[in-house]
Amino acid sequence: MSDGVEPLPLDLPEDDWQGVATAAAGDEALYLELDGWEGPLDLLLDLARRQKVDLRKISILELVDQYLTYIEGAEALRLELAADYLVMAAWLAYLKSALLLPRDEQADPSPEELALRLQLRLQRLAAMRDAAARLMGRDRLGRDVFARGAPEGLRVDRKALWQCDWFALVQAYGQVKARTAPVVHMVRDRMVMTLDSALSRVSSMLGVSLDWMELKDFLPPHADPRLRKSALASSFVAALELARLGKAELDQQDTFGPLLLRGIKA
Amino acid sequence: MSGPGELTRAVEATLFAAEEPMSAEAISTHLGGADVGDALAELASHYAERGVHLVERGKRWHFETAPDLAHLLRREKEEVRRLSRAATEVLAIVAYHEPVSRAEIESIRGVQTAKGTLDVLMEAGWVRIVGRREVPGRPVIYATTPDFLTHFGLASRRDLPGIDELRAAGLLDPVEDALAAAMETPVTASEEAADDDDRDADETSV
Amino acid sequence: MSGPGELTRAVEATLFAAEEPMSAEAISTHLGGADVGDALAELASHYAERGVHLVERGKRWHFETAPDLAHLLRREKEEVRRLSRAATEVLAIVAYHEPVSRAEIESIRGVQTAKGTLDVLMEAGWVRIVGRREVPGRPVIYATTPDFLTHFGLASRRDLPGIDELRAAGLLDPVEDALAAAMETPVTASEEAADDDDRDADETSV
Repeated sequence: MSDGVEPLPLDLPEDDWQGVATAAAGDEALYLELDGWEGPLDLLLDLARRQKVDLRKISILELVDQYLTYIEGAEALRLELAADYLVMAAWLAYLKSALLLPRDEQADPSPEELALRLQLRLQRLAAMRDAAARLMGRDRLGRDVFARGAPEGLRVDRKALWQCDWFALVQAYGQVKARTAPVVHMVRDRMVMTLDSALSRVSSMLGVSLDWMELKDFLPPHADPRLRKSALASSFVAALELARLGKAELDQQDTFGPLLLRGIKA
Repeated sequence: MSGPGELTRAVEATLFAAEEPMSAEAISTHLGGADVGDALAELASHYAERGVHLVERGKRWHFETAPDLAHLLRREKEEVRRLSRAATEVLAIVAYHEPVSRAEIESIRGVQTAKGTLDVLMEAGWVRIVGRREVPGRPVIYATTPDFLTHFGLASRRDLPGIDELRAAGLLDPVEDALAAAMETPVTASEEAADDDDRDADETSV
Repeated sequence: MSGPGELTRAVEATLFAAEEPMSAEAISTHLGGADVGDALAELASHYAERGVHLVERGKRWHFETAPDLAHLLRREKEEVRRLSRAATEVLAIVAYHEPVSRAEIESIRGVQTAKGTLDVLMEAGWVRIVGRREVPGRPVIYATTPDFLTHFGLASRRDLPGIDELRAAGLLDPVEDALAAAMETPVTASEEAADDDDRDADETSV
């Protein structure tokens, strides 16, 4: 039930809060009221401290009244900037009425719990604010204490200790000599099928049948493997040539599939 | 009083010359592996009464001018970055609560924290991201650095002013824990699940 | 020995934090006009036996590392590194053919040789420049050093195995045939007599 009235998260960047005062240069009196607080919790904490009692003993009711009075007093709130202050005011008004009205056993969380939660949060914020002040008040390096102004600096120069052994040395020399020694290349005589012989072979075989035949069927059977490679290449070129001349047609169903060849009757 | 030993002189010269604070290990490495613990203690004690002190901050050692001479040495130009109030508060929250997520910082401050605020602290080298909280959303978590300790003259985080008292008073515990303790109502499972990061999503501006 | 006085400590801190050497007058001005002469003398004497000295140079004072510890400022760290394959080849060529110019090395290797490779060998102390070849362009010529012989355990360059010994060991053959070749090729006496220096004279003149 409290969810409906609990304030939404702030979605304003903090810088805008400083803007409350700075942007309204001409009308400081109007905007002064919210200047300097980092959100409603911060304002509440400041009000709580004015009660001049231990934060654990503050009167939440009194605090709520102070806050509401404050917000009412800030006549010309810039609504878009002060929305969360107003949301807090609404929530505090709800809290106040819940605290004063006869106890509703069903309320969850109870108003006492909400009040305690607010108190705990104020204590925690106050603790951090004090801690920040004490931290900033310490002797800070570069402000109160100083490091050496002109340190010489420490440098580590890495020096390579080169390693190489006798075997690596002579082996390297051997490799150089081996690599650069004159080499005679012998090209062996290879059996080839010339394009001319492939052309005459393929065209004569095409005359025999009108069926599709695989290209490899045109190759000389029982040939030496090296000759077979040459024959395949020559026969392929021969087939292309015959197709170009309109004497044959070629067909291949899929990539790298068997190449089919068929003669065309003139 | 006899003069300082060779090792002590070497440690003294090394730390005087160093551009950054050095850990005992780094000094030892620089000096060829000698054990420098005694030398550091001797130097710290020797310099304690002088105009320059040898101090240890977050396990790293450096020389700096004595704090009581601050009034003589403050420079005309303010070299130290002036932090906004928001930044000092965020820095304190990170230091006292670390590691802490942005949502946790915001829940303590009751206001959203501008992106730039944490950036300023990280750029100053005082805060860094140390990992992610293993809860839904895996938010990054922040902690202070050794440079933070150096800058603020803290030997370690235990030196943070008043940290023991704050801890004893439970003021470093989340509101939910304190609430549960105060009301003597056990925190229910569902509340606990929402605890770490989204804990205050709906009450950020309370 | 009682501790340093206030003025001495102030002078000490001022000089420590100063970014440049300071004259006595400048220090005095900084410290409200005090007479700092005695303090400077006291500090100089105090630091005389320490790892850091207070010195006056051209009327200006500053702290500096004690001269006997200056080596701490620039430490040398030795790292064992294996010579690269290219550098080993160049070293071998220099050893077998010295004195030899860079162009000659390249011609023997059949590959261009980076300037840095010869630099590494000179840094290692194994190769040095021994003069210039009296040919157009007067290229510098390189030779090995006594350190080279020491490092490789050689009494003289004549201890390097000759071409035929290399061949006998299979070091001249393509890797895959090395075993067979080494087992089949007998080394003849006349080939073994091949001379160290002029062995490759025809290859050297580029």
